[in-house]
Amino acid sequence: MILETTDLSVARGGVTVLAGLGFAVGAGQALVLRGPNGSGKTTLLRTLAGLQPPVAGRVMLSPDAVAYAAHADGLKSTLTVAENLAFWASIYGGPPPERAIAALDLAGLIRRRAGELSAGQKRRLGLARLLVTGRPLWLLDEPTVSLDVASVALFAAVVREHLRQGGAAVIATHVDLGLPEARILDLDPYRTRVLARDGFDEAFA
Amino acid sequence: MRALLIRDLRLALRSGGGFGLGLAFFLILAVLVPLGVGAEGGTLGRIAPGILWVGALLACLLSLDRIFALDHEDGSLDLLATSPLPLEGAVAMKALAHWLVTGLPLTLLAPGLGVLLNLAPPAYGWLALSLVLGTPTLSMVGAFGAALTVGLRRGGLLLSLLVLPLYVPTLIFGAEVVRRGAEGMALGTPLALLAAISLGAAALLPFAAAAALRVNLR
Amino acid sequence: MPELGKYAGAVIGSYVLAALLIAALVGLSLWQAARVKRALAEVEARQGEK
Amino acid sequence: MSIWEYANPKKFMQTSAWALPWAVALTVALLVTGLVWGFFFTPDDYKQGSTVKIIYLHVPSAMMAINAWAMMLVASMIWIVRRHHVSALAAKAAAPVGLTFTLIALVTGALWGQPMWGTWWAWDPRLTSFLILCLFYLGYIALWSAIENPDTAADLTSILCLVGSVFALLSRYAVNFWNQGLHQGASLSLDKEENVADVFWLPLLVCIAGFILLFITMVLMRTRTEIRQRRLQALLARERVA
Repeated sequence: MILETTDLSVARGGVTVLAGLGFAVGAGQALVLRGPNGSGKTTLLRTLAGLQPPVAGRVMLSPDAVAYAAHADGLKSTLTVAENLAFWASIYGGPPPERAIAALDLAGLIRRRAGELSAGQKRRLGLARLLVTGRPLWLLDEPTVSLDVASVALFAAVVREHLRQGGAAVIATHVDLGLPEARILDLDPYRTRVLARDGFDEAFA
Repeated sequence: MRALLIRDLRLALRSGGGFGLGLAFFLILAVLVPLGVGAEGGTLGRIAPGILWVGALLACLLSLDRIFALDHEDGSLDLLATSPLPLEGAVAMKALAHWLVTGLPLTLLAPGLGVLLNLAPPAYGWLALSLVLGTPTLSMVGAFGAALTVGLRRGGLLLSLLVLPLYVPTLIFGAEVVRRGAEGMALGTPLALLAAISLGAAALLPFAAAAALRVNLR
Repeated sequence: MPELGKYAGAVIGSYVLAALLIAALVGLSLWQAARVKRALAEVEARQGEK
Repeated sequence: MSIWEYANPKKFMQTSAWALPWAVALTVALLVTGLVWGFFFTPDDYKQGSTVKIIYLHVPSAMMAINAWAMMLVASMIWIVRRHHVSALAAKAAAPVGLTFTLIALVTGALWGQPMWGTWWAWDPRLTSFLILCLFYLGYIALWSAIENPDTAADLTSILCLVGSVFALLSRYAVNFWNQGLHQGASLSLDKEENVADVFWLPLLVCIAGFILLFITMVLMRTRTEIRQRRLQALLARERVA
């Protein structure tokens, strides 16, 4: 298993939003997280990425396995497409950017500054970053926002290729990605609206 | 690590504004002080070490909030925190980048402004040396303050309030070196202490700043 | 009243200012304490009804 | 039974509710005794005249201004290591008290300095150090009030307190180095009581005890308020969730 959780609870702003999550993602598998806005998809992904501690339960994964892609792409608008990718490639020590550029159809844009790209092009650049990390587990938060139909298909192909090479992905999304092989995890049954106990609500009732 | 340094330097150069403003502020200050104090050379020469050091400090303060705020806004701070780069290293590199684009130019500019302020001739070398040794602390302490206030609206003003008291030892020793240099006195002690503070800050503050960043990203 | 001599202003001033500062701190703390206590009682009563 | 039980909010509220009236009574008794004794029943110093009476305010408040920061440092470390909420809240509660003591020390120092040194403000190392300490308190309080999430605020202020302590010490030595001042050396430390004649010494001791108790009382009271505030927030959050 690349990622495994047991009885995981995550909190946002002191409120436990998801509890009792136990799932495993192995090599070649993709897990799609579904749930309405505010159900805790982003919170769960941030917890898996290690940005915030879980309220309860355990996340088992190798910290060297994760590449996280958030709502914001983390692009520098004054750097060119090539420079943005090269930066992340050298931070992760991953493969050179050529393949990523080809896979997400960015070849015509590499000399442009990221600030001059359209929203969809920026998103594609943000996703291309995943390929230069060389990490097996992708944690993707709404990856298809502002992508057109053709780009969504392009992205699905990229994910499928990643899985075929033994990678894994956890994807929070509303749209159909065209990845029929992906398992779907509906977060609704795990939703809670319990305050995370910090001892003050019951302190001296 | 080097990639992050190069990226930050490139960003600073391309975005213009921000970091250049500090230098312009320093220059303006050196012009305004004689206009306010009077052109009498003796007075100016006596207060020049202090003015130059205070000016360098304030100029440095101007661009501090940019160290992390920009990366926080566009999401790259989250990505950096989940990257294989240790956050402590990232903090140190960002502080170094900040120093290279503010502290270092300030150091180079300061002797020129010393002329405007009628600084005593023997003090020029000491001015440059004290700034070289002292301004890295300003950047490192500033990075710590920026890490504390990174997620806050109106963090800029708070940042100044938090950071200025931490600048006191550096300011005192730095200005003291220049003052003693101007008067031809022995200045080994303040110089050594200035360097010691810089080394201590560079060794320890990245850990404090990274801890603060992790809390803020939570 | 003791004879304070020429320094009366400084001495009495010190005592008055220190008293004012302490009074301000105590007053502020008491006011905050009362306010929070009242607000908490209100919310507790409201939640107790449910 | 371990001392950490008092870090439980409920236990703390119970214990402090019992202790607070005693602390208030003792504080008032000691402060009134010490200050009345010092103000009315001590002779003038042959050199400083009646201004010697200011030391009954100046010395204890200066001591407590530093001790309050030390207490905040300890409380912050307890929060970082053991995550006891009460500890973090006690540090928060102590900051305005420490700031008040710092201001009293500064004001009385200036009033004492005016007749003695002929100027309200001298950039004397000790006065300067207190001015810097004042800035540290202000920054600490401002950081607490700027952050909404209470646990985040507790973490960040604790880190600031730790780093600030190191720099406060550095500043102290830097300032000493920068200007060897006019200030008297420590006119009292417990083993050097011969520096001050008994007539001044005894009421001063009472005043010091009074200020220590004033600090404890205020911190207890303010910590109680902070705990109630946290409980209030928790209850309101529960209402929003329900």
